[in-house]
Amino acid sequence: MSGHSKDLSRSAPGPTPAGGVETVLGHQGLRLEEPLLFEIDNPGAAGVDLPAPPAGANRLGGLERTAAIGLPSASEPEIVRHFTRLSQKNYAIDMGTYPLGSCTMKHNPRLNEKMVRLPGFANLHPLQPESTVQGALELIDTLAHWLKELTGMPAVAMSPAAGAHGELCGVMAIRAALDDREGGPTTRRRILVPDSAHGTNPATAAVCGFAVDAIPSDARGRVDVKAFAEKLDEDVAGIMITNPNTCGLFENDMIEIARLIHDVGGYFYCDGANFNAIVGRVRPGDLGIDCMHINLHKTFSTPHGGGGPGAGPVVLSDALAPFAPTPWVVHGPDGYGLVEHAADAGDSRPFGRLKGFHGQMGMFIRAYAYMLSHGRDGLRQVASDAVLNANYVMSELSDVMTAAFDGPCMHECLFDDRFLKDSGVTTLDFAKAMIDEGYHPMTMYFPLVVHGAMLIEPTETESKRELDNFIAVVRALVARVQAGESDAFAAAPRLTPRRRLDETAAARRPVLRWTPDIPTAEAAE
Amino acid sequence: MSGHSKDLSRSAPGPTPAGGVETVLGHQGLRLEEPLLFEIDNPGAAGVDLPAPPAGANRLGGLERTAAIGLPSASEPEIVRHFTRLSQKNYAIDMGTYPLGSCTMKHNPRLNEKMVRLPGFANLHPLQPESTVQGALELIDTLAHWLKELTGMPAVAMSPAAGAHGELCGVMAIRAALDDREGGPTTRRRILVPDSAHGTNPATAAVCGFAVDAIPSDARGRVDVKAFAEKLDEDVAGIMITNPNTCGLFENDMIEIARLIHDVGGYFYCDGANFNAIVGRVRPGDLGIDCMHINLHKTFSTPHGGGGPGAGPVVLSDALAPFAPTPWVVHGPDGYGLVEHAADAGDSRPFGRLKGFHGQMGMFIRAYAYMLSHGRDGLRQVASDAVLNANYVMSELSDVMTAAFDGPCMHECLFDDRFLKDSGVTTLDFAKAMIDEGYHPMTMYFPLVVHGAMLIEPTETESKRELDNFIAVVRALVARVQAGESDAFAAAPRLTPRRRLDETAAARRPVLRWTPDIPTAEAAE
Amino acid sequence: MRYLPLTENDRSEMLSAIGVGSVDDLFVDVPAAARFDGAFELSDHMAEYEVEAKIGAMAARNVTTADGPSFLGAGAYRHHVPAAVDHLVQRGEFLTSYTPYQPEISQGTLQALFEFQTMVALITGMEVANASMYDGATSCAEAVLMAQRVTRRSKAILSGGLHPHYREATETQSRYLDIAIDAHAPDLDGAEELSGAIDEDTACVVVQNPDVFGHVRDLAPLAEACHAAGALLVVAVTEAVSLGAIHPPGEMGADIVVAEGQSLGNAQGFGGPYVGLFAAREKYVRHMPGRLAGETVDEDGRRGWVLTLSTREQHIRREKATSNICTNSGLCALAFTIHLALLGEGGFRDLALLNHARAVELATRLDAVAGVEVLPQAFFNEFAVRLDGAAQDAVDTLAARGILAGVPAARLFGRDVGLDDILLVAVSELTGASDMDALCDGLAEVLA
Amino acid sequence: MRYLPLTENDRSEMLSAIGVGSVDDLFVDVPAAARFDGAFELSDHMAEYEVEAKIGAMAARNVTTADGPSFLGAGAYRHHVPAAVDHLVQRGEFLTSYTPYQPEISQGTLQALFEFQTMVALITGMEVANASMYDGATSCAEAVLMAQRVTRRSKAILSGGLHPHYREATETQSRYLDIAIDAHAPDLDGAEELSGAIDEDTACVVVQNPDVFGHVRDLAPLAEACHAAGALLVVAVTEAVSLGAIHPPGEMGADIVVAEGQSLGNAQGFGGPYVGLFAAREKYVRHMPGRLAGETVDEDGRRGWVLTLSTREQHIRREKATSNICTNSGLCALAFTIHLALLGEGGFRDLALLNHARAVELATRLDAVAGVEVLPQAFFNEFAVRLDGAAQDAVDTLAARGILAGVPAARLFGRDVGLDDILLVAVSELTGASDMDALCDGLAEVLA
Ligand SMILES: Cc1ncc(COP(=O)(O)O)c(C=O)c1O
Ligand SMILES: Cc1ncc(COP(=O)(O)O)c(C=O)c1O
Repeated sequence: MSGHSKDLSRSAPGPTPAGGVETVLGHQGLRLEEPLLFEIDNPGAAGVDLPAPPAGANRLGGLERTAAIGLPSASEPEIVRHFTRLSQKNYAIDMGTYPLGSCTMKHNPRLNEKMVRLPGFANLHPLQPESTVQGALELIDTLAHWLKELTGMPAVAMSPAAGAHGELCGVMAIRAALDDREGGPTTRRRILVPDSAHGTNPATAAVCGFAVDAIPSDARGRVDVKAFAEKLDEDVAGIMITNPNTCGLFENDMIEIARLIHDVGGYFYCDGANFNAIVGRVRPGDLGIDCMHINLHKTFSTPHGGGGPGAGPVVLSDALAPFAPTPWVVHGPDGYGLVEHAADAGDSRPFGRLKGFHGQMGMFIRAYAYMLSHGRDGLRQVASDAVLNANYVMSELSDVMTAAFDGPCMHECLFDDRFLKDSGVTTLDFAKAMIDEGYHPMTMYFPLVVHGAMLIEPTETESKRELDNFIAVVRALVARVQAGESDAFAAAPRLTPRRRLDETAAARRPVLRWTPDIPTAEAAE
Repeated sequence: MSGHSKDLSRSAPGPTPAGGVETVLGHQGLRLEEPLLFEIDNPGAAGVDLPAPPAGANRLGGLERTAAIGLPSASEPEIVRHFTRLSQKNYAIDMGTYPLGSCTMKHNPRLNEKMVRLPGFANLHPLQPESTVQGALELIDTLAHWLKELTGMPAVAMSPAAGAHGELCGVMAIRAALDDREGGPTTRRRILVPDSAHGTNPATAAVCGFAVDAIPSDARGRVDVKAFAEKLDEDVAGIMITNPNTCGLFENDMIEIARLIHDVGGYFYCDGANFNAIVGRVRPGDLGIDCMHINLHKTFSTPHGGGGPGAGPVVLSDALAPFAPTPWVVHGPDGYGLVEHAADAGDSRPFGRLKGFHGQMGMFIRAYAYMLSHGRDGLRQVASDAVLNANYVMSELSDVMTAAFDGPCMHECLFDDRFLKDSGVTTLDFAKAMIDEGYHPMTMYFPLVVHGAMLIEPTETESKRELDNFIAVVRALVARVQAGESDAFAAAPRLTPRRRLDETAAARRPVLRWTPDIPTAEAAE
Repeated sequence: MRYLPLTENDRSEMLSAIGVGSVDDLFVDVPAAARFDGAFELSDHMAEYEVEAKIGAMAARNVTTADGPSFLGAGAYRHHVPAAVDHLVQRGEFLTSYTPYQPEISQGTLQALFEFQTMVALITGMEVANASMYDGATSCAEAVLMAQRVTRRSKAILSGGLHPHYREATETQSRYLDIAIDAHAPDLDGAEELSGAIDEDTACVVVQNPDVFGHVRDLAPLAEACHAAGALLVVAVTEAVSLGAIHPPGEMGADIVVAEGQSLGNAQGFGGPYVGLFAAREKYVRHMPGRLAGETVDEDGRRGWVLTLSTREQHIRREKATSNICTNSGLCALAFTIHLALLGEGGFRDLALLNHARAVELATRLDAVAGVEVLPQAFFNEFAVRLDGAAQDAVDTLAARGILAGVPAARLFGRDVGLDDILLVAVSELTGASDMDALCDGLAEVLA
Repeated sequence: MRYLPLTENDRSEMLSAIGVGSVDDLFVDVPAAARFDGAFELSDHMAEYEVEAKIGAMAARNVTTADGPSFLGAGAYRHHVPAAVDHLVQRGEFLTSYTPYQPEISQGTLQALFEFQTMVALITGMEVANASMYDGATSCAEAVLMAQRVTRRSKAILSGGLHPHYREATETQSRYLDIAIDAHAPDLDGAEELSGAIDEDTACVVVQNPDVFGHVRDLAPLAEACHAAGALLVVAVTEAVSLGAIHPPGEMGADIVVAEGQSLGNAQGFGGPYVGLFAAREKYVRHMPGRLAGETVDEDGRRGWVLTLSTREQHIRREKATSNICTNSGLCALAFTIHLALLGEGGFRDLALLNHARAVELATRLDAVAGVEVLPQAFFNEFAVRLDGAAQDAVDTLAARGILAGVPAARLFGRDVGLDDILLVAVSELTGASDMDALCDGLAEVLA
């Protein structure tokens, strides 16, 4: 016979996968192996039909691409199957509880996906005449209104593409305001950042040219106000505080901190990634902050999409508003318009432009649909339920795990690894064991301020039934820890498409792309 | 703790699933268990928001529904997760080769799904004034033109909802034509149906009030023309022949059969379920048939959807065309219109109406998109590739399996179970073993004319690579049969969400719905 | 070509593996006279965007029920279908799978069907339901055939309030099966009394509730009359949402309930595909047409689902099957299930009451329009009105103004049968006050 | 509320399990002064169909590029995206998963990213690529920062052919990092000579190809000049499809290639989300910003993928990270990958050549219109034209007639900088002959 299975000889994985039995191609019932696109390449096949490009002189200036590019070729059926199979190797919110602390993995309403695909939005070019995009501009303006209302802030910059980009926007606005006040480059060189902060905070301060000065957390998991106050001087440009913070706690001293930082002439950046815990119940503007980014992909539920895209609008105080970056939407007697150039910005002194065009419109539409669906009443309920769910999980687990701090938490609850002490089981092992049980693990080893952190954020879109299941699973795992089954933990996960992967090898000799010459891991065997 | 996992106590399956390890809730990594909707019911939750129905007098005539209905309640996140998890327990064309003979499990183009959802079609009510649905009527009319062209037949009835419904349409037309010719209820009582026919053929003949007279297949897997000719007399209303037939073979004697049946005044029904093998290469009208249904959900790729819906338009000869059921589309100087009543049918004498409204419009749109995409050139290629793929599989497997008949096949190849003889492995076992290997089995035990039949229809949308993989797996399984591993076959499948299910128990004491009182299988344990 | 994976290279490799020179050699069994090499009057293959442009242009030549006020019903309704429904039914694992004959790898479809069957039984108030039929009309036809099997009697009485498509489909399917159809005249007043027509030959009486003119009636007396005579009561429902507000047929004594399920989960889509609901008393289950999903256990003792009682079906029983149906409306049934799951107990009831409240409002307003008379006293979300003029003319005039005013009864019953002045008007949760304004004002003008 | 699973009953059960009386008790840490119980100027929650109506009305207030002839480009392009792309990216397993930090249950996303990285490297002609940035403009800004890290030099030369948004984003991000930006004046003729500006402080030269006015240039001489001076050549590409027809930047000597990937797989969507491509020579990989998927093996020795070289990233390296980026454009990158996979080698080339052929046709025809002068000699699918009048006026007039004529250069560069008569005109495979007629006729009239 001439039927040679390429997959058998080349691209299929080894024949004895985890948690299964030996099969010819490595498939395990509905759990299917899938090679790389480049390994199913079939030159001459195609997933599109196009009219033949008409013959005739080209005007490429002699720079036609002639050599083979190396792209793989396959028909639509093969491509659909390839990506369907890949998708089945993922965990997702649509499959189960995704208690990844700090990430707000809440349900992504399907209506929002439908709205963003309306041809009246999907087919809009960003540089159409303003008269032809009045609906789009109105949507941005209305969303901006909601953001300002909910945060109690007077202005908002809509263009940042994600939380970190929003941080960039906010810290740049701070710097621009300082420069403006000082009539030249500011002499202030430091930004204060708590040690519990998300990595983007210090990274952002750094890319804005500031030195990062870490402030410690106190025993309650909050900013140590005394330590903070001691650091304050005329060299301080501002402070970046996450509230609720990454320990899942409300920073009770926000108002005091705001007063103190303002007293020395610095500005107050609030990381609003955790806004979900307080939306509709607390207006950050009432705390005295100067700016805050809002991850629309967290609080307002635009899907995470395996890593992005997101959107990070930044609300601004009156002090910072004049420095907001271009572009922005204006509303006048002739309808909506865009300010795209500093020259058209009137009294404003925009610090620049952060990205191409006007912002993450697709996320704006989804977030706006989400807001309309919930309304002011529903959004307040979102915060209440998010906090209730987190406290319920904490209360149901506190007798067997070790909560990092006392008192109620906000939208997420933090445990440390004291309960694993001397068990031979690490936070990592514990998390990997969750995977076999059908769960995405909690966030591990973050925040850095507690040992072996496990940060659990259920979100408000988990039902009590799902929480009870989750709790039962965690408790059963703790019981296994107590029973001394550390080997089983070390071996987890066993039931997944792949077991623990060798990250050290990956980093030591990075293979970041497929190449025809370099043998793949299997072929090398 | 108060966190009781209902799923643990009530609805979760037993703790030691197939091919996995013991877990708390029965989940196995990404393979997730899911209870019934009724078991996740949470009264008070809802997946919709609606304005409160205004108070005020109702006009329900005192027939308001007052008692609880018993529907389960849950929010959108829970419903999305429920059905996502359920979906993950299915095999599908999108996942892999689905060589189910007689079912034409070809790729379903995604464009077609997009087209059917265009608001200009999705939001059309079937009883709008004709002036407001000109595009829809044009589409039906154009699709009808394609069907007539491709089959070489002068007329087509569009309304049948599936293949079997098309058979009903065709046999009713035959009966109406006979009645018409005989000036009263026909005296003919028999319909001839080969023993290899699909079950719907005899069933249809019966629901049209005919007696079914089986004609045997000959040693070549075709209608035994001699036996057929002997049955012919004035009592015969017609014959139903599948071509290519269910053995995957072209009925070489079609033209002769047509002549013979017409000679005795009967009509020729052709089951066109297998039209995929010959589309663009053979016009069934050239064979002398009187009618043929076309499964748009096979040849023209409208998705099978886990069992339906489909569409089964029937092409008709001049002899039968006058009896076609209402409604149909007409095209006149004022545009397109519909004939919905016999009174408006002019010279036609429609035998009646087969269903509500005008037919399976959603399938028409998909089928038309499919036709346009392929064009006359592509459709011919479809047939060629379907036949090539089937012959390739047959040729690559014939040395280890036992082909039922000699010579090339059409779009599917048929094996019997001689190669399993004395191995202790049955056709069923062999098929179930395919499942563990990541494949949907071939059609088993059909057609009835060969022993332990295995009917393999790869379709044209399988690549050579996929075929080679499939062949490699089948060959490896045959090798295991030869190695005497019958126990492993008897135990298959082991890696699926459920293993072999007890069908006898299901039929003996049918549980066809959930009820709060009747304990479920697990709870009973 | 984008859906065809084989390349020329593959083809020639495969041909030589098979040992033939060309694909034509594989078609040797086709007699020369049957080979077609001529030219079809059809276009050649097209790019995806070309197909989109062509079909998009056809779609654009339609006016839709979402483009303006719309009051069409008569068996197909415009309801809001939550976005999650379409998202889920488009999952490849549901969309591109076959009938769940291999239960080990079809538990998703099977469990969903089991949930569907349960829901259908619950809303109709019946004991069991099947896994769907083509649509409401074919369900109705099959119900009559089933009643014949159950009772071994040959007469079926069809109410004059039955949707004409249901009546015609039933007449058509019964034609050659020794079933005498006694179809009653259109029952405009909802006052029809069928008990008198029942005799010892009567297999069943088929009534619709709400009927095609909108009347909601208590069927208990009729059920009693049927049962007293040994006949079955078949109840047809063309608007599944009505079951959220009206006493269910099962509790009024129905033996078989057939319904159109389109309203839940499925688009109007110019008439199809829809989903026929079919529910019955449990004792008749072995006479039912169509597929049934049932609960069982697997080899490891774990709960699972299979298709069951297949000995009723054509693929096992052939000419002795209860029906010739094979492919049904699986995916539409799934959409129905998901939509009803999203609604839940409270949402389904609220939706129904909301529909009814809108209808009450419209009826009140239309009654005040000169030349318009609302006929039913009791109705759900649709009712017949008598116009001072031809309904078809009014509909055409208003259509030209962008108002889809309803379905002229003559469209269903035919012209000149005394119903030319009758218009069927339906509302839903999507009907707003301004839509009602448009209709009332429009009719007032047209009839003035 | 439909997205909130907890019922009142659940809430009170949970509160008592926690041991508090009300949810307010869980907010004890919020100072009284910070609790807001006032009224927001916002609406209450809405039914899904109400939201749809409201947002649908906003969508309907836009004129789209599909409604008539459209020639807009300048960094965002209207291409046909095959339906399979959107189908696949909407699968919940892709849509609703997080960054693949748990590789055991993220192999789908990781393998797709590895494929994406490979494709980006192939089409740009580079050695490695990352897993995406926000968009082309931010990629460009990050490239300059990376060049500074690699070369430890502080000057960046920006070509006058660089898209102004890219220039501005780069200027903005560099502002506080001791990077001196030497931005050259708009290079209308594509004749700019930057070699002379390179000195020993120069970290990089950034050029766009095709440039914002459409000029396609051979970058090899500039690359040589850069390398001779120890500087990097950064090439920006705003139209990814051009890489199917034009000699890739990598082969002309680029050290970093940044591009906007929107054209493949992603809707125009009024400007975002898009996907920034970022490719570089392998030796610089540890200086790259953003995530990287890499190949490795699992405990059983089977091939798999992980995020790797994370010590460059903020979550590990904090203030020493190569960038502050965290969330990127994952799903847009997936859409890009699927679209390019569907195209394949042949389709990608054909698509590019088809685009080019349409542009050649339009250029020829526009050149024949009085008052219109096509500027570039060599171009891909877009080119600047000089009009006998203000481009903005022409665009506004034609917009009123349903023609989206292109992007006035002044829209990007600002008014009164000498470009008011310049219009950027783009075509694609979707531009038909009748569209070109409309533009040529329209411009002829406007300029007459
Ligand atoms: C506390 C906090 N800040 C900032 C960010 C960064 O947001 P993004 O990923 O949208 O850039 C995150 C995201 O994980 C976060 O959790
Ligand atoms: C040969 C044959 N005839 C008829 C049918 C019936 O078609 P449908 O299922 O569409 O009713 C089938 C479907 O499986 C078939 O294979």
